[in-house]
Amino acid sequence: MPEGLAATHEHASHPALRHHFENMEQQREAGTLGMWVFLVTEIMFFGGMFLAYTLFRYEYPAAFVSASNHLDIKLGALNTGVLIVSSFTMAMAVYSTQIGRQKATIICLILTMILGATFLGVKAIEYHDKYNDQLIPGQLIPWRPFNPEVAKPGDTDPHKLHLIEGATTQNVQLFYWIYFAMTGMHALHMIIGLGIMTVILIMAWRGKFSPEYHAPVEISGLYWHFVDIIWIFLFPLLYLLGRHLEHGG
Amino acid sequence: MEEFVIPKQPGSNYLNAEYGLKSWLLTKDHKRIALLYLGAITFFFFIGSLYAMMIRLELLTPQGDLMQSSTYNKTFTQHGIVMVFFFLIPAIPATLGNFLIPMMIGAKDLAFPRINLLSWYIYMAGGIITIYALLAGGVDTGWTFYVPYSTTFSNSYVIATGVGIFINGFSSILTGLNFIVTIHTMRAPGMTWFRMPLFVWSHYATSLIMILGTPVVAITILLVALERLAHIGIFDPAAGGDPVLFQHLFWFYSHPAVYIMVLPAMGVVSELIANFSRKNIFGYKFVAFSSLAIAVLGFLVWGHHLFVASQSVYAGMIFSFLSFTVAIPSAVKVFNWTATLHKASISYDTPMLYGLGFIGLFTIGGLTGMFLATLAVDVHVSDTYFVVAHFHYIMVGGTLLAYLGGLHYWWPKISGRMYPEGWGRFSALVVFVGFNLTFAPQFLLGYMGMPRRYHTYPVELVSWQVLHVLSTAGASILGVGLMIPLIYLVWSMRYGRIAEANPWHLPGLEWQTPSPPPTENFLTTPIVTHEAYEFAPPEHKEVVGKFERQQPAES
Amino acid sequence: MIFLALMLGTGLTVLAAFYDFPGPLNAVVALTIACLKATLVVLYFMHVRYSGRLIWLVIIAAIFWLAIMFAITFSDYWTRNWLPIS
Amino acid sequence: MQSWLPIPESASTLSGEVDALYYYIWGVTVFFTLLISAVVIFFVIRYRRRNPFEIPRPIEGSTKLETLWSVIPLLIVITFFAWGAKLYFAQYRPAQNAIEVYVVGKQWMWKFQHATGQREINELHVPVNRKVKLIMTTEDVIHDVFVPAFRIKADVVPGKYTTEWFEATKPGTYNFFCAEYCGMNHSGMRGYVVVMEPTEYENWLSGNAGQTSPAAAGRNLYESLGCVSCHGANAEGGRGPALLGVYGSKVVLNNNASVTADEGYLRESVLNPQAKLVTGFGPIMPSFQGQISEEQLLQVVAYIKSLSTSKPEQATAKPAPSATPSAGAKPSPTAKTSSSPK
Repeated sequence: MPEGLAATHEHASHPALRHHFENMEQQREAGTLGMWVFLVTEIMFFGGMFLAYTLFRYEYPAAFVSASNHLDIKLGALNTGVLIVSSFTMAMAVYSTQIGRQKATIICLILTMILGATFLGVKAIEYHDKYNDQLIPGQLIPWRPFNPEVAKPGDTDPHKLHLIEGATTQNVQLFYWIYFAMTGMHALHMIIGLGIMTVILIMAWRGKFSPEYHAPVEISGLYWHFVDIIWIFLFPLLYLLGRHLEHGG
Repeated sequence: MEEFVIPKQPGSNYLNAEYGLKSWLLTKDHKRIALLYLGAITFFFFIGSLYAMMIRLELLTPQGDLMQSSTYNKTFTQHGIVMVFFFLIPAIPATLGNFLIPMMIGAKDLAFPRINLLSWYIYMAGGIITIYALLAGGVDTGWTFYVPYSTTFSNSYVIATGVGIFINGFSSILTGLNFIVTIHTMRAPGMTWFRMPLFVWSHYATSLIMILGTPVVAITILLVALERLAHIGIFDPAAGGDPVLFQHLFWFYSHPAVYIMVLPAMGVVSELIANFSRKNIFGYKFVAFSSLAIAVLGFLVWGHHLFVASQSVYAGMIFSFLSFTVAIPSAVKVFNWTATLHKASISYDTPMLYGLGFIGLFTIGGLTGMFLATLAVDVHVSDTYFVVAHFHYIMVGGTLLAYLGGLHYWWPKISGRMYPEGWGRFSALVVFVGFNLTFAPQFLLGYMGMPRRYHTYPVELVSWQVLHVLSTAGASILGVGLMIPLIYLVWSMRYGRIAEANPWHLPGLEWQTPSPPPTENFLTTPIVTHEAYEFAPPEHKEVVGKFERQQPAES
Repeated sequence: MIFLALMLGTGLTVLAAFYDFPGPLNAVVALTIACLKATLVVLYFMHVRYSGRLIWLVIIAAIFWLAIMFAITFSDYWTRNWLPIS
Repeated sequence: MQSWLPIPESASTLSGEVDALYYYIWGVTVFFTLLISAVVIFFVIRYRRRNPFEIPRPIEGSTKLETLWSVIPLLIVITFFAWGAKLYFAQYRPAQNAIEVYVVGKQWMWKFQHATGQREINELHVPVNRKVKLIMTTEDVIHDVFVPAFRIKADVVPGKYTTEWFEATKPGTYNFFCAEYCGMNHSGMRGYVVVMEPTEYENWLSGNAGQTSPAAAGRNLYESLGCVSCHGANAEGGRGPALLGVYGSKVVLNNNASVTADEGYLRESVLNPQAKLVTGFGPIMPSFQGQISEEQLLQVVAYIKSLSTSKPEQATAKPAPSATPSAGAKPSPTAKTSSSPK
């Protein structure tokens, strides 16, 4: 498919065309492929953590269920919704650029960023809850080490850790370690995403994009959707699995 | 060959297009970035070699008389880290690959020149942090960072080193990404997949490993650093973690990483063998696909590093079998190179000497790998000098020789000057002899039971010491052999004979442009009409073989 | 506007996912829904449905390698206790 | 018996076969290396460039040839694989009716304890022609017990038990090494396996007797740690499950799964009792993590194992109350001088 592509000379060279590409089509294709290849490395990056998660879930099912049940499912679900909507607005931003509606693009981008920030805000609340419940693993916060209060049978205080049979706080700590590693890494990606969005927004504001040249919006869209997909997997794995054993077992 | 009228030397080339430090540090030209890498890599190679000499000197005697145990441990660790992460992995891809891939496929540059420059800066940042760790006190975990030693027990700069390697990993990812996209989208008109030189094929396979494996080791090293910081225990059995998980994650990358080192070398050797015998490679498609096969199968075999690590014996069996399968594509390459020489016209130029040396040493390196894949023998030889000898045959005998061969081969194109041929041949010989003397004794040492990473060994084992003395003697010769090219290559940059555009009279695209090439590589975008390694005869009358001309394909 | 319907659909699956747990299958159910959602995002939001073969290849490669990593690592852990103890 | 070949002494029942396999692969290696070198050298001389302008005739690949040289190596390596795998199982399948020795590695020394109570540091005395099984763990990092003369090696991993076994065929003193890098004094973490004639070994045993056997020490711990209160004074059970005869049996868990009660399971049940509860028992046992050292844990495990009747060698445990005060047993000087130079 790329053969001969370079040979077909573009009508007039676009100002955004870099010198080493033959035409806009080649440049766009290189950019898109580049982002996809980058996303592959991201998949493998998270893959290592997913592997650790799966392994320890396999070895310590009870502790993982107990720890998972302590997470706030409402906030988790809310965040899932927020991210999916943001993915949608992002898709709309790409669509608007393609048909050349600058104003719609800008609105969609701003919406996406607001939603992204909302997600991070909710995440911060969740982290703070964990901080209060002394669930931040190990000595990560030196003055507040991992030391959750374990609930006695019958106690329904949601701030205490409800261990089901076979669970130990030590293995619960392992869950939280993975939880913070994965969601933290995900949040970091969100922050980077917001940075990219800011740049794209400025470019859109200055009218850099047109139906002929919209690759940057499209490519950052790919990144944003990818971050969404990671969360789509994190949510059930961290929050949902074993929820049916809550307070029972 | 007559399709290409080699252009006259233009006034400007990539070296003299701009001047000043800034023009180098901010360059987006893949050729200049390759030279930046070349400088940095040579520097790291020098550091790594220094450590190697210290190791060899210490092992001359069974006692630890040159340095203390802790110093020795840091020495071999730093030798490994510097050589693996800062020399072997980037050596060929980031220098020769960076320089040549766009030229070989007829592109003006890599797809993402700015990312290319960024990858060099990332490499340097990782390198500087690592050097800082080495200077601040060093690291003593072995380059493998096995837990729980690295997370809990080591008192050295593990975090700083880990961060250095983590950062360096991104440079590798970005290089791989750039190559893949370039090869997919930037080929010149008429440059079909099966017209690409095998060098490009092997770099494509290498890039696959880089983008698929590196992120896994990045997250693993990051987890080690975090463990060390917070002591939580994902790898620590005392807290419910699992040290063997670390080994799985680590080798998931680090075994394929071996192919990151050796696949580009195979690519270089394919070029050398074909071009210096003026023949097309025997079974081009087989060789091209064997690169991809190695890249895929290379990911299935990491568990052969864990045969004695309390891995399940059944998993060991699977890994053993898969390890043998990866030997097949490597064997195919060796046989095909050999067959290429049949009825060829072989010249004895320095690059070819390195290429031929590679075939021999890689054969030994590959075949001794069979011992390690064989479960019962591996139980005896794993973690001994047998392993050390084996992978040095692949890394030094393979990668380093190919790197030197490639550097000599493309030196006229890179620098615009010829290297001194006599010195080149002489040093190739010295390197070959020194190398074998260094590492062949280590095979014997390993089977006799000498464990690796040993600072001292039992005094009563006289034969061990004899072998160590031989090895150290060889290392000295090897060291001299490596200094010679360093000196004459630097010398030739200024005083060497001016190189023609195509000093070897070869059909590859990179030779159809002035030496050194202009900034955009070609004066006009080339249109490719012939297969790789097609040696056209018309301007020569004395043709030995009958030559059948290929129809030029559609462009 | 296919996207809007799609988004509502995904939203609904979330709701379904966290109230409805049919016994031991809940891991399978949760993961299937997650995979479905991911597939929808990939196919439509990321335009893969309309992309060339190359992009498909890239995605398949990623999934394939992830599968390698999981499958082979677990081939170790699952068979750890298969040997008789004495 | 010293051979001129650069191989270590061959002194176990398996070492001969490992060597045979090793020579077989060497044969193939040497053959192919010579073959390829010879062909390359021949071609390089025969087809050297005689004329700067000559162009050889291009070649096509030959699928037939290429298939041939893919399939032949494949067949050869399959023989390596099959033989290697068969032998590997022999190496790693735990031995039946073996003398058991408990091994604890720590930076940077090896501690051995015989089932009969003798303790040694960096030296291991064993009888010739008897199977010896090492049950190994470590207090800190990963170590590895490697005895070149027996061609055995196994990592010693924190948090679990690994085993290896050998049957020495020749009396003598053999080096053993730690083969997994473990920190500063890694290369000092080595010692000697002293293989003795049976009578000599008996002498050695009685000369170093008087130390509590691990099972007896485990019994003491069983009492002092309060295990008796739930598992019963004679391990007959009570609030906790009975331990009589539990070792080696299939234990049904309260989630209806079942596990074989091996050393690893016993270990886990002391350190993390909630993980695999025996069916019918509640999660009432506290964890002993941090309250018991690796050596003590091995002793408790040894005690529980001694409760299983299927362990005949426990009967030979000698509780001889001799007054020999040696902690790390010294080897006999004769054994040391007869060391095997390579």
